[in-house]
Amino acid sequence: MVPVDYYIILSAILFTIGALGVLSRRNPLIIFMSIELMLNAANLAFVAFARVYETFSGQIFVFFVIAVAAAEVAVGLALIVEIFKSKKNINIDEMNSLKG
Amino acid sequence: MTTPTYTDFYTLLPYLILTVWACVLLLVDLFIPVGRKGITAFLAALGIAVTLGFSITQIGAESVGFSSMVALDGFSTFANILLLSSGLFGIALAYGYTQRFNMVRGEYYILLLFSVSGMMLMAQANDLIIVFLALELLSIPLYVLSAISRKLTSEESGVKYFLLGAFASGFVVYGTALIFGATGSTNLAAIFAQAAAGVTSGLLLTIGAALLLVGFGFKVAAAPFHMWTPDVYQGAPTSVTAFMAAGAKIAGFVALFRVFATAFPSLAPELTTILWALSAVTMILGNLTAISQTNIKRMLAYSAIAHAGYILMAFVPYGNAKVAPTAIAAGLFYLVAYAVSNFGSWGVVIALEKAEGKGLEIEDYAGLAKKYPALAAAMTVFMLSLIGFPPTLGMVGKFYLFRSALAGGFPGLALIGLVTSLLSAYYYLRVVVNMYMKEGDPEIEREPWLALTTGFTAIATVVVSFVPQFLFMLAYTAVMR
Amino acid sequence: MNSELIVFLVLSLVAIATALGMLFSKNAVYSALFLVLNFVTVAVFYLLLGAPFLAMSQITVYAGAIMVLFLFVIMLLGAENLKPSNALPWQKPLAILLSVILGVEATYLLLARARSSLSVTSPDAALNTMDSLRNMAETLFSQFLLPFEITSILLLVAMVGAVVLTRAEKGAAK
Amino acid sequence: MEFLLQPLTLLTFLPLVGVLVLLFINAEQKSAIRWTALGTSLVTFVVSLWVFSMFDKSNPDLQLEAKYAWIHVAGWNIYYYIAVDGLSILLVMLTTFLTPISILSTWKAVDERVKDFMIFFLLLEVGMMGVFVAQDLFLFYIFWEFTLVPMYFLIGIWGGPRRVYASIKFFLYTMAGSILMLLAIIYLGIQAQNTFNVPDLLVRLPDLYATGQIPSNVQMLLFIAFTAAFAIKVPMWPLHSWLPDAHVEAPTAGSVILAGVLLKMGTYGFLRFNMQLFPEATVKAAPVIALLATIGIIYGAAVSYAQADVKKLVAYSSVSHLGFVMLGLFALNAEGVSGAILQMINHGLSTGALFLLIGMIYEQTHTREIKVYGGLWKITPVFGTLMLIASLSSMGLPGLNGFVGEFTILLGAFGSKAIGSPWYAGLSALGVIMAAVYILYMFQKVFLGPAGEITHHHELKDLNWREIVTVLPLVIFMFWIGLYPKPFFEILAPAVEKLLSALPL
Amino acid sequence: MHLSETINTGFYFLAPGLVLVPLLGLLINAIFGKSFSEKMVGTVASLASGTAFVISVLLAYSVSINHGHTVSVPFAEWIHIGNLKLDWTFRVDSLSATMMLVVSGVGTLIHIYAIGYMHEDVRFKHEEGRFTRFFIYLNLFIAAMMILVSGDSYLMLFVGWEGVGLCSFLLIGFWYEMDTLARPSWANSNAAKKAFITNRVGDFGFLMAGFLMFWHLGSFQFDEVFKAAPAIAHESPWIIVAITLFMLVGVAGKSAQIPLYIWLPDAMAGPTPVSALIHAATMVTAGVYLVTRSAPLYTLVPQAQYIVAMVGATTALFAATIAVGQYDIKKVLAYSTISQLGFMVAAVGMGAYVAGMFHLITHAFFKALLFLSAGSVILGLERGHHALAHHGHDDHSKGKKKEAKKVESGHGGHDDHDEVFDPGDMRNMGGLRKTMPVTFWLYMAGTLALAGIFPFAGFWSKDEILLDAKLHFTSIYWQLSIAAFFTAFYMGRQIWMVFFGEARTDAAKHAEESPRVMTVPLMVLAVLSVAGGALNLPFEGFHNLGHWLSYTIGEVEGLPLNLGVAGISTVLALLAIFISWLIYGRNPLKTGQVDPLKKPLGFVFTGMENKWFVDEGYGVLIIKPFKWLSQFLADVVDWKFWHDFVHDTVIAGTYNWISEVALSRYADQKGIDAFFNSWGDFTNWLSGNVRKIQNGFVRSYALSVLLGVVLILGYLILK
Repeated sequence: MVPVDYYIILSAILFTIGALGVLSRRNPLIIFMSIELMLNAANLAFVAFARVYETFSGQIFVFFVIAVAAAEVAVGLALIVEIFKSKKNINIDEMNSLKG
Repeated sequence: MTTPTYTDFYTLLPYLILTVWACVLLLVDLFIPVGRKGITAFLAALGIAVTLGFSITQIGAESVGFSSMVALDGFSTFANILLLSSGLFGIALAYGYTQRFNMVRGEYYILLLFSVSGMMLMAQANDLIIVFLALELLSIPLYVLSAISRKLTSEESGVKYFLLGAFASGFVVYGTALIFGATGSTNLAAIFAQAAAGVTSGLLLTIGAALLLVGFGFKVAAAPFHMWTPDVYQGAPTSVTAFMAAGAKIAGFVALFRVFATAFPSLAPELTTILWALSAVTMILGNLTAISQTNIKRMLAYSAIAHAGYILMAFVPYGNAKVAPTAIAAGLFYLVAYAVSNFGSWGVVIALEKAEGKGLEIEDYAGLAKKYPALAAAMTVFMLSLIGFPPTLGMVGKFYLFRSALAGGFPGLALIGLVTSLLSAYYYLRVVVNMYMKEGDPEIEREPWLALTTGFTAIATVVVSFVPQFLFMLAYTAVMR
Repeated sequence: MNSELIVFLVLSLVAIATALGMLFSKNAVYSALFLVLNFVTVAVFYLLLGAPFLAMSQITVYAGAIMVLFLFVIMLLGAENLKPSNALPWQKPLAILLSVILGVEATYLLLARARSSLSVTSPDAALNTMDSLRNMAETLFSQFLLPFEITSILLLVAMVGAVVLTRAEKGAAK
Repeated sequence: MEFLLQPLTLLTFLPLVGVLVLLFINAEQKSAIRWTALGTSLVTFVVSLWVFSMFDKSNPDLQLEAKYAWIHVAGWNIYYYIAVDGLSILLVMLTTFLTPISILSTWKAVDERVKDFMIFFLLLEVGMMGVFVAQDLFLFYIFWEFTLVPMYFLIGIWGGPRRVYASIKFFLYTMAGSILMLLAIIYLGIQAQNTFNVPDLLVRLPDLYATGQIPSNVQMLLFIAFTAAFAIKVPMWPLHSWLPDAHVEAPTAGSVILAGVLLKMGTYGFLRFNMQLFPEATVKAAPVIALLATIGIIYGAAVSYAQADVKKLVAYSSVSHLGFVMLGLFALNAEGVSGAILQMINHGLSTGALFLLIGMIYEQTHTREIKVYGGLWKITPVFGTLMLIASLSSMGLPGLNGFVGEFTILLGAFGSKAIGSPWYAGLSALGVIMAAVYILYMFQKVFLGPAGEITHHHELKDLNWREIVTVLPLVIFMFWIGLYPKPFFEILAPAVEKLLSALPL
Repeated sequence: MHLSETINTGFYFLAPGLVLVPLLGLLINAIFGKSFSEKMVGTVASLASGTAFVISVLLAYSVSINHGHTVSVPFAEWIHIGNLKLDWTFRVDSLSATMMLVVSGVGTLIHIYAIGYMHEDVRFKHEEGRFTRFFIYLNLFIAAMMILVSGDSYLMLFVGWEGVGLCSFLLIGFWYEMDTLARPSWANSNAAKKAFITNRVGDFGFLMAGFLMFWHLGSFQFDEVFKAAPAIAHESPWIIVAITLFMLVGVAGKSAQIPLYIWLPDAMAGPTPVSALIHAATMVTAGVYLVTRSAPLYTLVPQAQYIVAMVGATTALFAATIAVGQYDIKKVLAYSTISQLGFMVAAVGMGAYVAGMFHLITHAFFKALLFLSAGSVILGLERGHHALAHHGHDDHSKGKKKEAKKVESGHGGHDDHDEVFDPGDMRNMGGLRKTMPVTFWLYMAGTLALAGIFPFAGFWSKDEILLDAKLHFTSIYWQLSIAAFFTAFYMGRQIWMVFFGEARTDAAKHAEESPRVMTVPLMVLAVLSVAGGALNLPFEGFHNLGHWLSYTIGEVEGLPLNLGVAGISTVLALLAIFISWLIYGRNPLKTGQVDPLKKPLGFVFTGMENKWFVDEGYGVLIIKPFKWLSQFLADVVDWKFWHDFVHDTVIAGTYNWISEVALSRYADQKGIDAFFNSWGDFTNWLSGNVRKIQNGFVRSYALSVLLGVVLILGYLILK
């Protein structure tokens, strides 16, 4: 018997860690990974709730999230690779020619 | 296993047509030689036009389909028409621009079609799953399009847009999870029913809704989720920016309207204050920061942020059943006004833009009126419309917006809106000052589609302001279900 | 305290630890590997929660495909380590502060205010059968047909996008 | 077609025909452009005479109405509703009268971008007339704001060295005022079941006030909101800071229209909207407004005297003169209000003439500094004589128009129950002395005395026929109103009486 | 209407002609003047004025045959609003008819005189239009003055009142580009402006009186006001007091009483006929007329009457002292005029309306005569000077003047730092009795009348005032008597200095007599000055004027001749003349000699000479502070505070306070950005910081998003 709240708390902690990663890391790849972590945290919550309600729809939602994450990864990595080709560097802090 | 019925297809017909068309075009494009990508543009436009035609036939139709995951109603049809028109304008602006800046690619138009289809899906979404997927479907092409010119700034804007967009969609997913947790469903109607029944944990639902709001706020560029906007708008190719500024904003707002008005009216007491604050902060921040801009793309980006605030204002009283329909109708109306002026002004920007990002400083507009009086006049009309000055559509739109804010009992918000409009006059007028009151020798590109777009939007901005009732009627009936 | 709870707590600690590991690793490769561990842990949670199909998907798609892609790109770009910079000295403290606040808020809201009385029982054997998988598939292809199709389009778009971004266009200025 | 042939509609939008024609004339054909613009404005004037001939003086109500449902959807009852009554017909006439005169004055003065100039000018005329005829608040607001646009360009493109500053300041100041008014308009509309047209509001508002649906403090707030817009436009002290800039930088024709008509939009707004829609608040606020008006009168006169620039002097004198108008309006008695309305016309005539004349000499010398002139009368007697008449009219010499207005205003204010004290009128009458001080100072330093620097070194020419024709109509009206104002008062009287009878005095 | 019928009923219908005919003359001259000869212009103007005189006569006749009934002649409606009913209505009664006769009569004579004078005026350089303009102004003046005297309401009176003020302004500033000595200067125009503004101060009082009248008595129309007044006076007398005292301010302005008399001496800058017509005979008496007209009001409030009388008496004495110390022939007359006006105001203040009016009439005769004769003297001197200069040099006028200065450089006087020959300075005269005999005799007639020597007109009228004063207010009587003494003294001084002794300059030596066109009108005036007393002799049955005016102002008891008063005044006058002979006549002034009074009187004479420094006082007390104030308001309050600080700094500054201004990067931007140039580093620092938030870093942007989330959740917690 694990209260569902525990799962939610866990997912919230993971989500927060992911957010912190986005905020604090300079490597876009790690930022990206942090985002994946956030999505994972959300997925965990989803599955937990799905368990509570005993429906599939929560699980299926997670399935779609995973698929979308894959799509995002494809585009995201392509972008990062591209910008590396141009800049020879992927430090996100150096991508600030646009500002003000 | 059930097979989709006719109703299912009919409900989603515009989206389906456009998606199929885009997929087919993807193949066709392979056989179109590089030098003649104009054909792709034409075919893409044709696809949108065809879809638009279907969409128009659907005015007044109402149905739900695909396990009530999507809905067809006046609201979605209104949004579809608006989005498809935006797509047309987007193509018209892109046609010459891509040629001029040496970025002619068939995929440009195909991605644009997909993005439009995502936006339409967003408008029709009746389930949070669809909302999420549609959000991604409209976003991913935009990420790519932002980076498509492959200049450094363009790529930078793409990466920024992408990372922040993904970050924001994380909140959407988490919010959806919480909503699911609270109600056991992702279907908007079911959520509403659950929430109304009062059996769920209200707070969980509220937090979920708030996190959804973050996601939508990001898409429509509401403060404090707006910060990507200026950078992305500036860095992205101008034709993409124009499309993005209108399309993404419309899609974000229609989804916001639908989701919140359908699923969360019961949360209004909590959410109203948040919406109020978002709207106020967005208007203030957008307008204030715009003042100091010297680059017209950035300035218009901040203007876009500010306008998100204005439109949000219409949405603040969404929980008040008496006011909500007119308020949301006002929001829709203003979206139209904004979209029209937006395309027009970006059209002018495109006309003046030079390679290597030259011609984008506001000073570069000096002397425009003397040399190209029609273009300057059109730009003046757009600027006035964005300020909310008669005789333009923007003025009528703002009138409605402020009215709904007042009717909803938010005079403070209306006042903030008005005062920030005054602030905005200052930076919009700066463009006018440069065009009319300074000496300069600007050069413009003469492109037929560009001219057509600016001309059409300018005339529409003025003329429709005199006969706005049909538009308002459309918006109003769209909302009244 | 029952065994399930103990398992949960242990796994939770692992998940949080791996997440933190990802967060604090200087080397991007380590980060990626930590994340893979995290994903695997989460997959175990899925199993605990009666979602074996998702657990499998998680491991194959996420831990497998996606993270390998990540690692590949990291290696390709040589982006394991970035030169230290002190561009935004206030960013990190502020970020940590905000995250802590967020965590506290979330915990408070979820534990103290939005507490649901529901709890999750041990894995139901019935759920982990082929029947349940079939049921799920049926649901997926009937009720969730549309999202499924949309996802396919989405993947197509992503593919096209990736190609557009990386392929040098003939005649296009670079 | 029936819609277009309605007299007031026709009148209001007639200049647009000229605009359309101008759009198709090559910008290089300056004289064709000038004649087209002048012709349009003259035709408009003739049409306004026709409209005037149909106006029934004895009728206190709105006349020549055109009322069409405009935006009538879902709780919106906005009408295209235009009409005139005794309060506005004279201002409409003033507009159509001053426009051709202003256009004539630009014949030589504006030589660059003539086409744009004329287009903006005719658009401005449409806006101004719309303001005076609109009877629906929404429509009014549109016209009201719209007038800003062409004027903004007139100042900003054809103005003096600091024109951009002045034009933006003009725009922002006036827009700032309008904002609060817009808020109040919308609020009114919501409270009165989505009605925006003034006659309907006048029917519904008393109930709303009586039942407390609009409590009296809210009424006061609404009054203040409208006041914000109008007071800036007037401009009432201390909101006048945009005026000297706008006037000094504006081209002559712009100054004429600005002083002649645009400022009147503010006072007219008080008359038409504040006083009718918010009667209790009007009565309550009368002493405060009278105080501000009095300060404005004295202050404007004192500041005028210290100016080194002729145009600026006249600009500040407007602050003083419009103070009189405000004082008269808020005397809330027949004498004061009628006098104030007449004074609006008078100020348009006399200040308009002053700006015209200053513009004419400026064309020759390109300076407006008072001290470089002197002894001009000797060289340009006709100019001097016309200037003298305009000056005397401006300082309120009996027999000329200014006196009739100022006298009735002061008389009304002196015995006003609403203001409640004769001191305001007494102090304001000091403004009459001060008017003599600054006007005579200006006249003396420019026209009398020994020849100044400019007068000495320039080959100055007296006014030519075109210029005389430009000013002469104004002069004729100055005498007419001064000697025989009866026809003008007759037009006002019924409407003013009706207006006042509705006030809770 | 047949003529015979008209003769029986009256010529009232002609009343508007009083105004219209001069206006017609004006228009004719204004429109056709260019093609007219000088004579023609003068004739037209004189005819217009003359016609007005004829109409006046006919109207007077009409009044007399109708037993003095007051008749209102409506002409047109003017201002009708609510209770306010103002019409252009003429009032014909004995009082207004008297004034009409004086104004148009004297006016016509002066018109004729001016034809000659203006032609001869040395400043007149045959400028096209100038001559015409003069007569246009004169006609305008007649018209305005007619409105003043014939109006049926206070407001119509006020119209004329301001109208004559305007004419006064125009005519004082007739030679606007020079000073009285024809040097390029602001002096004349300053004098004109001063006159107008001072009069406006008076008009302010008039307006206030009018407002009070309307709101408390309900009308501006004379009869209605008078009808309502007694009741009000009973209830709240302060209202009537206030009305009458405010009216006194107007009177002081127009009739040059303390404290507003200061403009009149300066008004001598106008051509001499103007001085005679406006600033002696007609316009300045408007105040006296006003008080007389308002007799029913003044009678109700003795306090106010007393104040009026005191003002008049004080002015009479005060101005007389100044006249003693003047050298300019016209200035002496100007102060004399102020003094005599003081007599009149004192008289009407005491309720002696007939005496006041009587003195008004006689004064019009002899003061016009004196001024015109003075003009003749000045012209004579000019001619002499001119002939001399012409004789010596064949240069054009400017050169002539320079040379003339050298010739005249020897003449006395303290104010000759600019060496221009002043033909009005009595120190430049002397012995003109021989060269200008006609003028001399005419001048003598005027002088004796003014000095109040039996049986000249002035004697009768002045004695009547003195007698009234003796009966009612002793203090005023003594003041007036002393003033009369001074009057005789300064007139004597003038006669001795101007006409007797030896010529002190070459110009005086060569002075020539004036032409006929000038002297004939003077003769008429001289006759009137001599015999004018017959109008109202203090004998039973000879109170003609009193009887005549009683139709209008009510029955006034005609006072019999009081030998005591008459004797004392005559003796005083003769004594004064004798003293003046002792000082000035016995030992005529030599060229360059200082005034013999200066030594014995010391600083007192300096005071007289300098008009008791009143102008300077006003300058320090009123003009300077006003100038300073307006400069302060304009520069500091309006521009620096409202315009620059409030608008540019506070409003526009705040506007950009938060957002960055791009000053650092676009410091050289002109125009619009110059808008913002004025604020300090602080605003730059602040605004720069806000813009810095948009720093281009993805992480920071994400931070902003998270901040939003945190805030929203925080709100939900706190809610």
